[in-house]
Amino acid sequence: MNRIQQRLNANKKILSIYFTAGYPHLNATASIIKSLEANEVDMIEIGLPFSDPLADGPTIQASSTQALRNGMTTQLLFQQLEKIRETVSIPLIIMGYFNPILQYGVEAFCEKCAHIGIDGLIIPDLPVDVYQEHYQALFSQYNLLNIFLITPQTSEERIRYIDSVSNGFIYMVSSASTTGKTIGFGEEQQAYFRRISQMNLKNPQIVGFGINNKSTFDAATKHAHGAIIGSAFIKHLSTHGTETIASFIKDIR
Amino acid sequence: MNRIQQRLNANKKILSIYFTAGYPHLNATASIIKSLEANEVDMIEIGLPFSDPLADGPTIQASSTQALRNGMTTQLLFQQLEKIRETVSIPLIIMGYFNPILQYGVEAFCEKCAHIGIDGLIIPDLPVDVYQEHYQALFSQYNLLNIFLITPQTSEERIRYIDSVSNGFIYMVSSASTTGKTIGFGEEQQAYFRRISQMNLKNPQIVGFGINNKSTFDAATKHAHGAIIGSAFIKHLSTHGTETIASFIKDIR
Amino acid sequence: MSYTINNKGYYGEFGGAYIPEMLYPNVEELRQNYLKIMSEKGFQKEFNQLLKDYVGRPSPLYLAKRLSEQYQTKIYLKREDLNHTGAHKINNTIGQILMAKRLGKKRIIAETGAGQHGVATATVCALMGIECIVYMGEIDIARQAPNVARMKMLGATVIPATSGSKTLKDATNEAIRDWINNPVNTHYIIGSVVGPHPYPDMVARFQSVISEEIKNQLMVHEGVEKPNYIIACVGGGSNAAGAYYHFLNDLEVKLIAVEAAGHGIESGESAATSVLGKEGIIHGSKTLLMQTQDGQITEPYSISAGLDYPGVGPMHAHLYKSGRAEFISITDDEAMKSGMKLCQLEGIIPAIESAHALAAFDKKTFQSQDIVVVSLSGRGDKDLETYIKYFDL
Amino acid sequence: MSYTINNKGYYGEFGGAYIPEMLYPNVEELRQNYLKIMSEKGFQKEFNQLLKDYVGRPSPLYLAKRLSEQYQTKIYLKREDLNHTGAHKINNTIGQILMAKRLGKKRIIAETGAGQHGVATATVCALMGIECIVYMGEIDIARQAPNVARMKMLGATVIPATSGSKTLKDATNEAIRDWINNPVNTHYIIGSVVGPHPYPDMVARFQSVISEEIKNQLMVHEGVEKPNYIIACVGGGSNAAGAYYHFLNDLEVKLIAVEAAGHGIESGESAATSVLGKEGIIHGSKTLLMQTQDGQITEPYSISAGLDYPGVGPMHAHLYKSGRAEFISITDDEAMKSGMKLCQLEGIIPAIESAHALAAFDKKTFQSQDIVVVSLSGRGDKDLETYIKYFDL
Ligand SMILES: Cc1ncc(COP(=O)(O)O)c(C=O)c1O
Ligand SMILES: Cc1ncc(COP(=O)(O)O)c(C=O)c1O
Repeated sequence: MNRIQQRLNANKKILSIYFTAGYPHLNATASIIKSLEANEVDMIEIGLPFSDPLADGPTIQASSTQALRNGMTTQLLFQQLEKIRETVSIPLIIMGYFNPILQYGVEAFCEKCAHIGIDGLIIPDLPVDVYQEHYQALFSQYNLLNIFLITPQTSEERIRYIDSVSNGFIYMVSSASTTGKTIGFGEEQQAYFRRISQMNLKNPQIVGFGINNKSTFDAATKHAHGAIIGSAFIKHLSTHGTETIASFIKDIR
Repeated sequence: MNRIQQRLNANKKILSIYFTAGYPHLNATASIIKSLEANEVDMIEIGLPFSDPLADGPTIQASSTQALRNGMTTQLLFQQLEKIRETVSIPLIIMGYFNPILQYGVEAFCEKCAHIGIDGLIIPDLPVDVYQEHYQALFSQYNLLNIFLITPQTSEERIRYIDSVSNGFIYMVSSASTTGKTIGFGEEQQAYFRRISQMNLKNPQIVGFGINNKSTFDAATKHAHGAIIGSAFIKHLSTHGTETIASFIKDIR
Repeated sequence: MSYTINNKGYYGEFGGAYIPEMLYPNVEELRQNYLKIMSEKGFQKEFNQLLKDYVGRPSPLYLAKRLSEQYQTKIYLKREDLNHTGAHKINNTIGQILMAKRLGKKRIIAETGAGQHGVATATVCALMGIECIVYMGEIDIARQAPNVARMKMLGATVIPATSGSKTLKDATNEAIRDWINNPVNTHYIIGSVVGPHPYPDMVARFQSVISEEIKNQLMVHEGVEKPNYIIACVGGGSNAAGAYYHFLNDLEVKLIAVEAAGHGIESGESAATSVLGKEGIIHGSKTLLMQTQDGQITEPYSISAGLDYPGVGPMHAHLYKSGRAEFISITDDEAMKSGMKLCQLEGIIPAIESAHALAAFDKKTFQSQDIVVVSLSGRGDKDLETYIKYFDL
Repeated sequence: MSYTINNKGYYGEFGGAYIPEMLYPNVEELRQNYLKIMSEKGFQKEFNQLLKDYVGRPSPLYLAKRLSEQYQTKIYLKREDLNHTGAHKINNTIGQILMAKRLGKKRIIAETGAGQHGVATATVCALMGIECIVYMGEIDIARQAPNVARMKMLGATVIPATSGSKTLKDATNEAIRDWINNPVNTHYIIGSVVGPHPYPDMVARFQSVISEEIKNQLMVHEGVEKPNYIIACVGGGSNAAGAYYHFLNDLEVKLIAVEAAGHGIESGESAATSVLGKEGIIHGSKTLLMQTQDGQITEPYSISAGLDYPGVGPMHAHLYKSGRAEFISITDDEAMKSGMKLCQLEGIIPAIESAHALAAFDKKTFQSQDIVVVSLSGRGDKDLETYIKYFDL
């Protein structure tokens, strides 16, 4: 069983943290991962930076631009992660836009991920049908989960379709927005989370976008299995560097 | 008999001088006239300055603009000339564009000219046929000659028509140009003057445009009855003022 | 009463050819030939083909729905703004360049104020491979730099007019002086229905394609041939002449001419010739013009360079004097506001000249069933700087 | 082989909709409806009426005699430069605004580089009274000030894109982000045959009026329906797609696509995607794009802002890969020279984009009996500053 699935079975609200590889420093990747594991984060999304991250808001965009300026490349990220499994066992997901993966070669990319011990991928601009037709077999071959997103606008029919294609969790985007927007987790959001929760999907749902502190984390996970913090963490790194990761995480739970 | 006709009958090459009223000083009019008569000029054209003198080159344009700036008006010119016949007997012609005359009232203008003792008018933008139809009677009533222009491009037929309407002299423009251009008085010009001279017109011809010294005056008057100096005189006034008019005229004959 | 030219070259008491004798052969050659040449089959074919394939005619007659709603009447815009080079001016320059070719001329001169007519002239000269000299006031050269560059790109020589007030009036004087100095090989392409006969009539005829199209297009849109009103701005008056032409003698069609009031009729900075002008002679034509009591031509003012002319064509003087057309004056501010309104209601940035015509709707009320055609004489691209400054964009 | 889109939204291997799930409902709504809406009688009537009365279509097909002489072949210019707002872009925005209205959208967003598409979008939004937001790179805002003012006059809000290289690519990203944030009431009017399916096909269909007219007009001029060659510049590829459209499957008509080589293919400052690009994903579409080995999209360069895009539409990727179209690269210098040549031979100042297409005549020899149609995609008014600087006018 894949580490992600194992962790999801643990019956605990999942805290997943996203960071951009190469940010704030080119070689921070491994130390951030270790520090997150040490602080009992449940899952990590390692962002492979892209020049044109069109689903991301300003914070993650800026971190991507900086990471690329710092010299981050796909190859380098893989080198940095080469030995990561010697020291951490936390589920690791690579989140990246499709083009850099395509240029690396999708099969080569999957192979490398498997070799390193990556557990899953989030490729926001890889459409479900293209995945299903061309890459699903490949992903299973390398025991990589592919995580899909749903939003408040996703139709029930499509959610069921995505659920059928998914085999880890569903990334439930909290509202129609790019990353990093401050959004409420009020009644509207709860109704949405409840609605999804009541669909009895085979995959658990983890909420992403807009979670930035304990209260939003709690609100987001009331009806969902966990939540992902991205921009808020990047912001923390940009102001405090990597030293105070512990306190950032402790403030969440 | 009109003073102009008398002077033309004198069987001598006519030297006519043009100057712009109000230039170089607002009140120079009478003194310039007197000085020209004293220096044995045969005829004077007093330019009534106009804002848009489209047949004139830069020199006369500039003198007109300056004269207007100095405050010259039709009314003022008439005031300045009011008593001129008390001191001079030289033929006086007013040269002006049609619009200021029209605004003064053509009949009033003619009456005033007659009253002062002006002998003729040159109105370059008053067409011959309009003159003939509307103003010829008026001009004779006030014993004013109206002087028309011909150019090298004027057809023989039209020259004869103009000759028939004229009763003083014909202003023979030396070449197709605005005033003040330096042009040759070579074979081409002479052929033109000869051609006109051989037409045996009832009116004598006086050459204008491009005469600026003794040699051009002599060349221009070889086949014609006289010549008019305008821009060259204005230039003299602009550099030497009114003091040295005598030497300017002496240089010509 | 007739509103077209008589055989002596006059509209009522206005018109004629008050030119120095030096220009007589040129103007006379043109007078004797223009109607004959224009009526030649070959001329008409070439003219119409170029209007269609090169200029882009017919220009649409566009029912401006949102503007119509706003003013509770039916407003059609005659879209001369869509012509090649951006205004009605090209209709005339195409005609005149073909005329010049048939007269055997090898050199073209023109005057320009804002540069629209200069560009239209440089354009047809490039098209025909004929030398082109454009006179432009020194001050206008400075303030209309893009059009100067356009003319240069089109291969024309732009000569600054440094006399007088160094604007359009003086550029016209300079062009006339050039013509005097080059009487044989040169044709002078005048840019409006001004100048000595036969220019006003010739230019009006070349521009008359505007009203010819309006007739046909109204038939398609409305099933009638004539509008209730035609509104056009008047600088020299060529777009108005073109838009009125085929309706001149049909008194059912009411004509509205819009002049530039600049900072206001009383301000001393204005170009509202019909109100402020008197009869006189300008650029070879007897017409209405702004002048001192002494007959010196005064400097006009308008925010719109194309309306910044101290006279109007003799046709318009006659239309005014006879009461055939109603004359309205529009200030800078009123015009700018109307220009902006057209942008925001119809997505069309008008030339500031044309914006004056549009401002008539704020001065005059029309019936809801009235069909009102506005001559949208040009586009506002050339005026962007002015709009930007005025509205602080 | 087919050169039109297949039912999965691909041209050969190119196309598709590589979009985040957040965009899926929007894009899917459009995909399901666009063909149905476009085929409605009411839609077609409104579309065609606006193209005619508002845009000024048909745009002329003009036989450029002096240019033809120069190059010893028969050159026709398809005069998209005469369209309202000055380029072919408006054909598409008119279509899309009608589409948006039928989809019940209340808010329009668009990206723009040089500002032509932004102006065309702001224009149709003003026409329809719909809110309009245009994203434009901060750098482009600074260097294309007149078009920014134009958009503002038309009532649009221009939002600077401050991410990445702050140019077109980033403006597009920002527009997509806006759409993600406003998934229900907003329609995104893309400006070229790029983006996720169905955009490339929809835009191509709206632009296909160009080739439809070429067919009819050639019949009138030449008695044949098809030219030997069609030449068009390619930024995203919409004017080319429109000019090729009805000839795509007729192999007798040879297609030439002209890309911007900037300072030269080898210079590192270029936008010649077919030569320098590789297959990849940009703005939701699988196509050719300029990128690093690592798959990061690189900044293109061209003197022409409209060609300054690191990708091409998927149709063009397919036309290139399949050999259906010949691709030519033209440097800044070559384009500027050709632009100037058109000015001086034909009196037409072309957009610098279109000047690239014209430069093909210096790269390739045609037979004297060949009929070569060039898509003159826009006029050069927007480029005057660049021309002035380049030629030191
Ligand atoms: C767009 C436009 N409209 C109107 C005019 C005024 O000229 P006219 O009165 O001859 O139509 C001009 C002159 O430049 C112009 O450019
Ligand atoms: C005049 C003109 N031509 C061509 C283009 C390039 O776009 P496309 O390749 O979509 O026709 C542009 C884009 O702004 C343009 O303004």
